[in-house]
Amino acid sequence: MRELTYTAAAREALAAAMAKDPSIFVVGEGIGARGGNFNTTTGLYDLYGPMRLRDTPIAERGFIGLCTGAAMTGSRPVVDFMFLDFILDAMGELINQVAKIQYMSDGRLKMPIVLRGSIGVGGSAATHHSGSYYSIFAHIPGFRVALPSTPYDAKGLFNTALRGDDPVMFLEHKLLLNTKGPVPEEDYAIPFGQASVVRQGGRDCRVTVVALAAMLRQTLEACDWLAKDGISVEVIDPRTVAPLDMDTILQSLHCTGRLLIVDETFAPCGIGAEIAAQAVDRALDDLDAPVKRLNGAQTPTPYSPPLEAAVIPNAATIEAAIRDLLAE
Amino acid sequence: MRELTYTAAAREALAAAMAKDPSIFVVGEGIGARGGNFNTTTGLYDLYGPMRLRDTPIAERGFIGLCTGAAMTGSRPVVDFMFLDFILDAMGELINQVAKIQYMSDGRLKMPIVLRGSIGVGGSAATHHSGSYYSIFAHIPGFRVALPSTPYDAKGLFNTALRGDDPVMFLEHKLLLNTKGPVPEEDYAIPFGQASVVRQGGRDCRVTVVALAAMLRQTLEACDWLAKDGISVEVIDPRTVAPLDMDTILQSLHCTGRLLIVDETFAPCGIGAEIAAQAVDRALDDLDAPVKRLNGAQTPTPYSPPLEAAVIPNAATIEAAIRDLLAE
Amino acid sequence: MTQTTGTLLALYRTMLVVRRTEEQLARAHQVGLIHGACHTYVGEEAVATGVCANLRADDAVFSTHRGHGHALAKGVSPAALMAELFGRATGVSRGRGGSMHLFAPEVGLMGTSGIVGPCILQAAGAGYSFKLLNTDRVGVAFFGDGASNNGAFHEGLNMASIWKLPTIFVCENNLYATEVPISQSAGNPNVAGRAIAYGIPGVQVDGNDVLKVYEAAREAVQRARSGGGPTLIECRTYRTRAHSEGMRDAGYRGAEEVEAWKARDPLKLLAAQLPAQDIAAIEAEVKTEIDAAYEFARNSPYPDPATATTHVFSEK
Amino acid sequence: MTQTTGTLLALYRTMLVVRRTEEQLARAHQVGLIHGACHTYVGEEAVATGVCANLRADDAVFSTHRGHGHALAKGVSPAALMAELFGRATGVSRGRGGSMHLFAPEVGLMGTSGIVGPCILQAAGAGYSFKLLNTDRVGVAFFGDGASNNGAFHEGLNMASIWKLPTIFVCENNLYATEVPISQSAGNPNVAGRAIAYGIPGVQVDGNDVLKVYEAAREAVQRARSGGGPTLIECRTYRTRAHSEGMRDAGYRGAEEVEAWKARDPLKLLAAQLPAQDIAAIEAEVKTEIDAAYEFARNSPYPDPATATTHVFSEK
Ligand SMILES: Cc1ncc(C[n+]2csc(CCOP(=O)(O)OP(=O)(O)O)c2C)c(N)n1
Ligand SMILES: Cc1ncc(C[n+]2csc(CCOP(=O)(O)OP(=O)(O)O)c2C)c(N)n1
Ligand SMILES: [Mg+2]
Ligand SMILES: [Mg+2]
Repeated sequence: MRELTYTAAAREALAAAMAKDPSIFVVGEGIGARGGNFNTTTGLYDLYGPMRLRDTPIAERGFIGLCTGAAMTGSRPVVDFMFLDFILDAMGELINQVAKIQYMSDGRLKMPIVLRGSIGVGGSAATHHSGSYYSIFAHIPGFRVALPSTPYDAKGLFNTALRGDDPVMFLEHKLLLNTKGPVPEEDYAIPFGQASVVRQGGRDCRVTVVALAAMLRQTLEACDWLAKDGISVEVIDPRTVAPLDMDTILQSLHCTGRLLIVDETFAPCGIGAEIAAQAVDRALDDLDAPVKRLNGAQTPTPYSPPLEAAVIPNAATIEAAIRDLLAE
Repeated sequence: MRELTYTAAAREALAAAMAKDPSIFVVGEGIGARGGNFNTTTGLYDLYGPMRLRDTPIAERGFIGLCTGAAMTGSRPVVDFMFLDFILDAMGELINQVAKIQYMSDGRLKMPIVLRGSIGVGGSAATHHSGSYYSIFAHIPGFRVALPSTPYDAKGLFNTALRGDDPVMFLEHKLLLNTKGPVPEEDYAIPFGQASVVRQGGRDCRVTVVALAAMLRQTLEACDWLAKDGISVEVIDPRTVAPLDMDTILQSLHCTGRLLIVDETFAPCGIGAEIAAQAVDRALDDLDAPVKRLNGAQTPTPYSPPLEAAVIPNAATIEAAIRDLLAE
Repeated sequence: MTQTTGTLLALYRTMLVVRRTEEQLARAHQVGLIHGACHTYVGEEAVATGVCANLRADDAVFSTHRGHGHALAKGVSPAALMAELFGRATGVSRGRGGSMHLFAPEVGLMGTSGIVGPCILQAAGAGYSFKLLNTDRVGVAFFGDGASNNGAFHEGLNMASIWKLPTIFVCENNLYATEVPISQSAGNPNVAGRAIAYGIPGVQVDGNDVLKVYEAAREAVQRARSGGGPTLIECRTYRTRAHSEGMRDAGYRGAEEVEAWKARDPLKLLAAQLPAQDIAAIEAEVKTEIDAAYEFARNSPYPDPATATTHVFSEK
Repeated sequence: MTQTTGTLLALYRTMLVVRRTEEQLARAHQVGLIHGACHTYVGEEAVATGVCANLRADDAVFSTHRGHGHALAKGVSPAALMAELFGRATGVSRGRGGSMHLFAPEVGLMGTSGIVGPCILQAAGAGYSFKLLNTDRVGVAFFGDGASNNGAFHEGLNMASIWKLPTIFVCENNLYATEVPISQSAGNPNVAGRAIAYGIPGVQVDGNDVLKVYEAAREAVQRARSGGGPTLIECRTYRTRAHSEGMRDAGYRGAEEVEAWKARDPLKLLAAQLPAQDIAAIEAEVKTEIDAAYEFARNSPYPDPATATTHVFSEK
């Protein structure tokens, strides 16, 4: 099958949607003629011009508030925010308005807004360009939160985001943007709330690992190493954290009896805590060992490479965590 | 002992601190001559004037950003934000700046800022005046998060907040503000990270309930009902969710074998998930039953009394949850 | 431009509906029929009335915590408004919102908000939609003087300017934000004058003179519909009741000041230009309507708690 | 007011230190010594230099993503700056920050930020502190034209105005925010003119003429120290390198425009007024300093990973 980068896969979905639906427009800094800081909109400005590819002032709260009003009045805005850190300035609009309008209007208004951009630690981007606040959005009622980890998922999940009527946080880990993978040319959509079993553990598998975003690749690498020692691991990528497909995780846990969640973001009140809490609520009898979480350190993100590397999990620490869990 | 309201208890701490330390100032809307929407500063303006009790424009991001700079340069700001919902507009300042300055400056700058105001569902305040986002602040490294549930705790925790050099979210549930309780006249401070065992379960107790903020009173009421049937419950109030005193909870769980967390806020990625996750990680062998969470509904807060009542736990639903857990 | 008596009577009627509805709400608040906050618009009726008289049902209004007047002037019925504040299923927001969360998209009332600021941005967004979709509809934001010091004002007006959005920004300058006078909260309390900072037209009008408001809004709406971009209208007005029902209304402003503004009551000012018997007829009509609305609201059922979590997302 | 030659030479020296440091940084970036982003200040040196020459070590500067010049002009050494961008333990932020997170409170560089906007508010906050604590210190914010469209500008300038804070707001208008020209992002691209909207003095100066900047800043600092409140200074200037090292620098602006600004290079403009042998001596001195700084930075150790989580809170 044809290979595309992660960014190109999402862009294909966007381009097709914009061709079909004239009510879609994109806002962001440098997403017009420049084609986006991450090439998210390359080529589209020439086709659709400034009304549909709108370079904005540096006013994150402003343009997200503007898009809220646009979504209430017949348009379908896509906010291309570059780094998630920037739109913390718009949290009031997001939590108080975007997430609540459908409910407060008793379903008479829709809120078809997609917010997309990069997250994650990597490349010495330092503390203002490394945030991944997906657990916060998963906490708040009213958001869909997608975390594609492959080009295939990027296209399929972006299609779903663009077709729904709900606010979607579409979060693209910066270390994945240029990764390549097979992407069908035809149109397809991956429903939200369907985890993917990325690596089947097989009959004698004794551990399930849930890994998110860039941690998936690290986890798969660790699994390759473990496989050499005959250790098999079942790996699950939830793909969306709101809704969260807990059933798929619990099915796997039922077979393996052990669960590790690998998440580069902060542990307290994070998605790993949620998965662990649901596991102990719904599957206590399946647990042959404590549920373990492997998270990034509870600290702002430092710049210097050795410091940066020290604050996130990697294949080696994941391998160790899996071995430790198997030893419990 | 003398009884004070919750608000008066915190005000006593503030007044004493301001008398001692001229670098403390308070900002907020109506906290000057008016004395605060919730009487948080009554009487202080007459003593200290506008430089230390500063009425602000409606610019939450602005005045929190201003206080950030003030805290970096020798002052000790107290932000009196009225309703937590309002300062979502300042999340960028809070998460990107306030929480990170000490770390980024390698400890050369301090960040002695106290953010205080009301949270919680109640009184038909509706969706823009009912938010309790403490789990979000507990997720982010760099914040202390206090949730006093009694006048005694309000004074003691506020004293600690005012004396430290860290950013503190001091969150006062609106249904508690006018409740009364014993408050010593002398000066005392309650360290952060020390849970309080509010109700001892005794030898034969088979369930631990962790309850936060206004849910504590509801839980105690439920316990009174259960006591009539000879059912004893151990009740723990963490008092701060960052740091979280998990040891006290686990000690209790070790004796009782059952754990329920009652939290009126949203379940996914909430503090209840964190407590459950730590329990299953550190105390799996102590668990005689699944860890249960009782949370508010996953929805924006409605206005009408019957709707509002339907979205938060109360003594009756807590009682039922405890009985269900005991039957597991 | 002089208006016909018919127009004047229609304006008067709208103002009276707002006034009488809110007087009824104030009484209802005293007897505990209203559950949460209740910010009345008494004294400011000319603003919503004069602006909305220039709007169509498909124009979009975004409002603030003090939104009863905007809702009524845009076409919400007094019955649906009262029922909302009483927390009933028949309320304009089905009892979900109360005083500060009024939604009636069917008449172009796109929402009021308990948070100061967002309406400015959302109205710009409606303008963006209407331009993108090639319609001649307009977006309107109503907001207070207090909101004009908020970052949303800066960002919203600037975006509307650079993209020439069909949006009208109506600042209801009632001189106070709760108890804080604008002279203490704004380095330059001349709100209309700040339009220059965004390169858009700004006008200041007597917000108690409904005809002045009507004229300014007419011009702004015409400009917006014809592609001329946004306008900032500052209406100088005054709320003659407390910030919110049940709050004190002393200490921060003098009785003299309040009385002087009451003497310039917008209804009185307009009534003076109209035949007394017409006024009386309208008064009687409106009384009947408000009485019926009150009965309707009071007798409406509360919403079913089973619906408390519906419509968080679009599919249910 | 005319300055002594000594003053002029000192200004020239500071500008040259900034220039040569950043040229070295640009080369270092090309060979991979810099790990993250690197926004140079080349072409804009007169602004930081002219402003900071009026400041004391105990005055507080808050800056932005393009902060090397502010750090150096405020007293950070080229060695500590370079080491920071190379991610070393000897860096001004101990390797925690890189180009966009420079902290040197000991010389009054209170922080630069990867987020556009906050510095404006924090400088107002420093002003608040200094006033509260009865000192004559001042707070200074440096920020770009792009930041002037952000809500932080509106809220920060307004608060500084109403509370007469000793704060100086320095807008470095280099005509672009990344690739977006200010004419497209601002309804009124005259930033200094917007001071009226806040009731404070606003001046526009040639940001490539260090003496003009120096003079404007001197006046503003005097006003601030003596209780006269804030000032907005707009410095018209230009960055002659790409927005950030490694980024393209074509398409959005013409070579002619860049050349015209290079012809007005702030160092050239000042050098023309100074004795050639003095310039040569400074050039030699600075070269030595920068070479040594580079060696120092390159040979400094990386921070110990065990320190990666210290100082999140005050007690450790
Ligand atoms: C962001 C935010 N901050 C604070 C409040 C609390 N509050 C409600 S109304 C009000 C005053 C509003 O003043 P203004 O904008 O002038 O409107 P007015 O009440 O005078 O109509 C304040 C501070 C709020 N609702 N939202
Ligand atoms: C809140 C925020 N939004 C977006 C960015 C991305 N960004 C970094 S620099 C920049 C342009 C800044 O322009 P200006 O303020 O004029 O400063 P200049 O780079 O021209 O010095 C942008 C958009 C950011 N850092 N912060
Ligand atoms: Mg007002
Ligand atoms: Mg610029």
